[in-house]
Amino acid sequence: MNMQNAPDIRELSYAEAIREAMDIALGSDERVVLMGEDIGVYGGAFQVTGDLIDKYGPDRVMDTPISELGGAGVAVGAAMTGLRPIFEFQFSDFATLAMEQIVNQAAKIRFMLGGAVSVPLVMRFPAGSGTGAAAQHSQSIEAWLGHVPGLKVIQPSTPEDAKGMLLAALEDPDPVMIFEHKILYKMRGPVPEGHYTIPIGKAAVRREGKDLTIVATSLMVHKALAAADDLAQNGIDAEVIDLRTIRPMDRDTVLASVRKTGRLICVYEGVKTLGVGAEISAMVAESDAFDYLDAPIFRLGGAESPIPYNPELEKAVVPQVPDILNAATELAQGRL
Amino acid sequence: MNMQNAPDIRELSYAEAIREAMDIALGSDERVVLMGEDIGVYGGAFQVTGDLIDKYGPDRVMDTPISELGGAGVAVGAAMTGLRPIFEFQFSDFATLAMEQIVNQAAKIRFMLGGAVSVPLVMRFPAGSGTGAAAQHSQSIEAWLGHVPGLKVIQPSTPEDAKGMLLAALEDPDPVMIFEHKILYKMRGPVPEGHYTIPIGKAAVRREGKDLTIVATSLMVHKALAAADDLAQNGIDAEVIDLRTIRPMDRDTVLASVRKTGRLICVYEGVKTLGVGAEISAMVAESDAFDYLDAPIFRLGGAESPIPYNPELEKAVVPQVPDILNAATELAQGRL
Amino acid sequence: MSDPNTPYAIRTYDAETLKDALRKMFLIRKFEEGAEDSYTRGLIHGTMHLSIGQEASAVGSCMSLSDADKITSTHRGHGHCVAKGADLGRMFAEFFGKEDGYCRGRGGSMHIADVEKGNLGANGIVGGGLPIAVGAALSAKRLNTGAVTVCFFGDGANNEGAFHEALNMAAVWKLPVVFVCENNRYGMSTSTEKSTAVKHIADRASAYNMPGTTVDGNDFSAVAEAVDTAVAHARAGNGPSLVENLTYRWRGHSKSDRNRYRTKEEISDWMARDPILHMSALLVEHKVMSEADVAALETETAQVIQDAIAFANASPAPTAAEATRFVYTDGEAA
Amino acid sequence: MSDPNTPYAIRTYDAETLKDALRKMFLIRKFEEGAEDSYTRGLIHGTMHLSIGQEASAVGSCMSLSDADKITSTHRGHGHCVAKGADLGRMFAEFFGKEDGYCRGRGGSMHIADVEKGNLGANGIVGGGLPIAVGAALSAKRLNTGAVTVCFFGDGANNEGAFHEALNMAAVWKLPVVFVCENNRYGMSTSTEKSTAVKHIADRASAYNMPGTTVDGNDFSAVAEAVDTAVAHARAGNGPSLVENLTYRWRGHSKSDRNRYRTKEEISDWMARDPILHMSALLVEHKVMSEADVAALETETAQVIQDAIAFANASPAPTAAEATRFVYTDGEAA
Ligand SMILES: Cc1ncc(C[n+]2csc(CCOP(=O)(O)OP(=O)(O)O)c2C)c(N)n1
Ligand SMILES: Cc1ncc(C[n+]2csc(CCOP(=O)(O)OP(=O)(O)O)c2C)c(N)n1
Ligand SMILES: [Mg+2]
Ligand SMILES: [Mg+2]
Repeated sequence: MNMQNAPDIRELSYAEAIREAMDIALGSDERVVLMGEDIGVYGGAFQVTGDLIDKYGPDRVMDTPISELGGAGVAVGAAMTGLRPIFEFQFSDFATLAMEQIVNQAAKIRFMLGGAVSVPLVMRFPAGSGTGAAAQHSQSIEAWLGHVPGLKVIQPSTPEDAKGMLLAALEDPDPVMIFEHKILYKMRGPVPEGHYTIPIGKAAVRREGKDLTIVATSLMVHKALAAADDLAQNGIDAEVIDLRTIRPMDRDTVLASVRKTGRLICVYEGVKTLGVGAEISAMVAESDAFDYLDAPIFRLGGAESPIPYNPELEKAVVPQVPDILNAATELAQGRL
Repeated sequence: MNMQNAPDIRELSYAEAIREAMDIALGSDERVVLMGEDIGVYGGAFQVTGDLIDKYGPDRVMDTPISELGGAGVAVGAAMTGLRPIFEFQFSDFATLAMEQIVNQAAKIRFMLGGAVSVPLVMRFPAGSGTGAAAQHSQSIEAWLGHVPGLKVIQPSTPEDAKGMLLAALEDPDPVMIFEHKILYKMRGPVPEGHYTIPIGKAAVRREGKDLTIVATSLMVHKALAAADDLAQNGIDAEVIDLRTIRPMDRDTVLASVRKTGRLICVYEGVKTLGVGAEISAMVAESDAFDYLDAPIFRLGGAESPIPYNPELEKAVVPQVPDILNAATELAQGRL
Repeated sequence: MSDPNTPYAIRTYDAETLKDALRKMFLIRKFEEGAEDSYTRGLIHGTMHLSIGQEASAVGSCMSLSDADKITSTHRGHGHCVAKGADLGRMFAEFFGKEDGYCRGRGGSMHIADVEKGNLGANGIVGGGLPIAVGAALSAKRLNTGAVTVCFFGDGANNEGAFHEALNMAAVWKLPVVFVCENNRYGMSTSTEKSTAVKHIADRASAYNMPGTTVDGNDFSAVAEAVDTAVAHARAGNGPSLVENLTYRWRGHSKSDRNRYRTKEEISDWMARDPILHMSALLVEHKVMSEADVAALETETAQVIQDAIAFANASPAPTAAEATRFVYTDGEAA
Repeated sequence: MSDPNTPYAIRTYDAETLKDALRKMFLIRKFEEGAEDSYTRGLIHGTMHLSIGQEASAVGSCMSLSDADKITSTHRGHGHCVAKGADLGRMFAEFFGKEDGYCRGRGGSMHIADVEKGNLGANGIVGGGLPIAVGAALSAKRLNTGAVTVCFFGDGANNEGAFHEALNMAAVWKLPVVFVCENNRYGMSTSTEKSTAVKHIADRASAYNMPGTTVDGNDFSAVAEAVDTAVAHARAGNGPSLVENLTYRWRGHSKSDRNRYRTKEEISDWMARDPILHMSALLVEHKVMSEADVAALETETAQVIQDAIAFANASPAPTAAEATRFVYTDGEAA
């Protein structure tokens, strides 16, 4: 893991970092409640809430029935009337049941009411493939919510960001959707103690480089960094940007990098067509950075397919380090 | 309306053209059933089914309870077991309630079952703004479904296409989602008699031109054509492409045009960020047509906002003819 | 007044309260007639759902609510809004898409809310308000505000999954919420017989282990008695209830309705059971008001509507430059 | 055999049918033990939901179904699949992600289907199969096939909106479908007491005006009687029913379960009520089989499982080049 922070900071897993953020929030603000399926004694399907119920009890760490639409709606109503719910979908796939409340209600209520009320709601979406759980438990739907004005959509890729951005989300007066890649939950990294926030809407340059820009999201950030190390050995100096926020997207950081490198690859796990990389690409292609482009903008996204069960097939449908390496090499050498 | 067909063909409204397609389907295939809310004696919220119930009865033209998720799921199950349902959402906004069945089931069942079964299902989504129905009745969500492998997603813009593409959808063994702009329902145009199909996946060049390419969808095709007429008077010769299908997108037609004109504007009503235009732009930016681009790729999409009620505001948040005209003029003159 | 044959409303409320209730019923009727008239004259953009004929349900259901209590409303929500104490001028202004409207012209008829009075808003999504109401009740319970939420919804909405999920959660968590179903026999064109497997929506209360009552929704006193009881039950910490008000909408579902799904006779039968006439008669019979008082009230409320329309007409329209304001709170001036 | 004290199963089925039922129960148990073993040995990728302890529910519910009849199944669906006549080798092959699997390795345990035998598939979405089952019943009714659909779902699923919408539509349209709730007391870690406002899921049948029955789901005969009755009701054109089988899963929800939500005693109490022992005892008592026959059957089925595993191991894996095959039908070789 490529962290800016001093090495003496203790390490936590991504899941532990999120739990710590929720612990701080529950401890310091009585309005905060956690809601979700099996987040109580079970500790959550991915053990993110863990034992928080033992500390805060079932009124603060609420197990909901298996009722995603209703549960999300309860969270919306609660957020409108004084609570600060953090709602966990057990898998982001199940949020398909709750799109009505997320998109028609949470995202629009403030606007539709002319600013008369806000909906300070945080929702957490364990997302992505790699666990062998097949097509209905492995999707990446962040592009959908990124398309919805009124929402903010983030995808932290490190434990430090996971904690700091969740705490930022809780301070945000509007609904914030957090996509957490399941494969990241066990990844460890340094995490500052206590309360701190990392701003929503700011990308992070994880590696500076001059030959090409790789903009990646979530788990793909780590694959891009691994590829960049290999590329360096071949004399190609890649800049790796962790987008971190899908909505609102950090135009400035991405464009500055492209102006410098002249080449861009977008790496994301969601389906390529109409995925996050489409927006990154289009944002660059319509900007003044277009004039700096020395090559087409390459997108490396998920295959045009649901996620298969068989592990080899499952790997084949999302970008892997060698795919990034190949694409970057071709692009840097002007062969794309 | 800009039609390729002979002028002596009788004219129908877009809604009538769809109804005629459904009439032909109901009349020629006993497996076809229509399902939806108030599509029976009410004739549908937009009078698209009209009086079909009088001809085919309530077993073929089925009023469903107000149960979008369940209704969609019933359609999926029926399609898996021998029927050919055409399911109408009363407004596309209400499909947010049914995303689970559309995305997790209809789109994936064939894949998840290794090809053991298909889901020949047609769904119709009255979409878009302009009716003063405000934020929960005016959205454009075609980009969401365009992001979902397993679905085909179309947006016919003329009565002729509406009929021919619906009949093509019915012959398709896989689920086809049809987005129909509500403002188009009353638009009239020539429609061939009898059964014919217009292929899914093929864009139409509605106007040839050499100076710039405008790729537009649905209602925006007509706005783009109006703008193109004005542009012509200013000596700018725009090519207008009606994308017609969002998934799978007609790469060849778009790229050929861009290679010719070197300039591209994407015009679509959905929210700009992560909307259909993002994919059009990215598809071009990653292709060999990139080398032919003389200017950044301009996107004219919906504002980053829900649709407001007030009619002036409502107009302000989606592209209008003058917006297209201005953008095209700037682009053609190299001022973008 | 303690004669048990005396209707609940007469036994329970003082004269001022009863007059105010009738006044609100007049205001709802006249607001909607004014809205209809404005619509016909082309002043209104969009659609409109009128609740004329259902006034007793709206007003009767809000009798024991204070401004601290909440309601969630529906697409057919003008009545609820007035019943909860809204200003008619701001309602018309919203209808006209003006800056003085409750939503500053952004929401329109289907989204009118009055947060200060506890109306969390109409909703364009059938059933959309049901879980939101449960969320408001959860806030009340957790934050110990003592507030109760009344959740209005239609017979059509009772077949949405949201209904099931919301009622179940409210029951499991024993939340202070009252589900008020306004059963006007149709969801758009679809009758309850064709859409709903039970005769009465309140028959479904047993599936959530909560009290369920069906009352004549055109009888103000019956509605008030049922909902007051349910509100008291909720307020005492005993959890949710389901009350079904049997009523009828005189007008079409919206302006595009051809009324092919019902008969003229059915409509006129129900018009003969006008909830306002019924309420007026009750108050006259029990000498709360004279016939002349009622007539005066009618005249007074007609004037309120005229003034409200004038206010709305005079209100400025939002400017296109502000079309995307209010999407996010950040950087927004309060 | 006409003694009314004789259990339903003994009165109703011939010896071969009863033996086959017990055989299927053994196969389910042993399939899952084999699956568990493979999982422990790292042969399985992904997750796994075992139904050990629930075998009577799966087999008893399919007794009066032919291959033309349909079922929809759940994430905990191995039992349903075997009960409906699946080949164990192809099931293991799917579990192992192989080309001979029912889904050619694309679906895995959570999506196993056997369309030829009428199993429309397990489902990864809790409640996802409920409306699909209603759709299959609609096809049967419209196309006059005479088929009935049995829809399996769990107690947890009963709180999904899909449950409500599906049951209501099935009832309104009088469709030939039987909703079989396998109430094993928990949805993952959440007990029905904590999640569900009624004691028994079948108590909700009245909200859909359909028959509802709760039976001992570990008693094969009781399950068969209840579901056979409901299937006959559906087949006769009388519409849907809801049957609730009270049962228990011995294993954790999935492999990651720490079992913190239930006691060891509860688990062992239920293990003492083993549906296979119960069924074996019934058949021995009524002289359908001897104890030796039962033992032989157990040995025989253990061998079937070994062969099935060997078949699955030998089956080729799909190749990455075909990763995106089967997304669309077009251009797909049959
Ligand atoms: C989720 C959803 N589905 C459908 C509609 C379209 N629609 C608006 S009102 C209505 C009928 C609602 O019936 P009911 O709940 O009985 O209320 P009523 O109109 O009778 O007051 C329908 C179908 C909608 N707005 N939202
Ligand atoms: C829509 C949805 N929500 C949540 C889950 C996660 N999940 C899988 S199984 C399960 C419990 C289901 O309980 P029940 O219906 O009782 O079935 P059981 O596991 O007890 O057989 C949950 C919460 C899911 N797969 N789908
Ligand atoms: Mg109604
Ligand atoms: Mg269970």
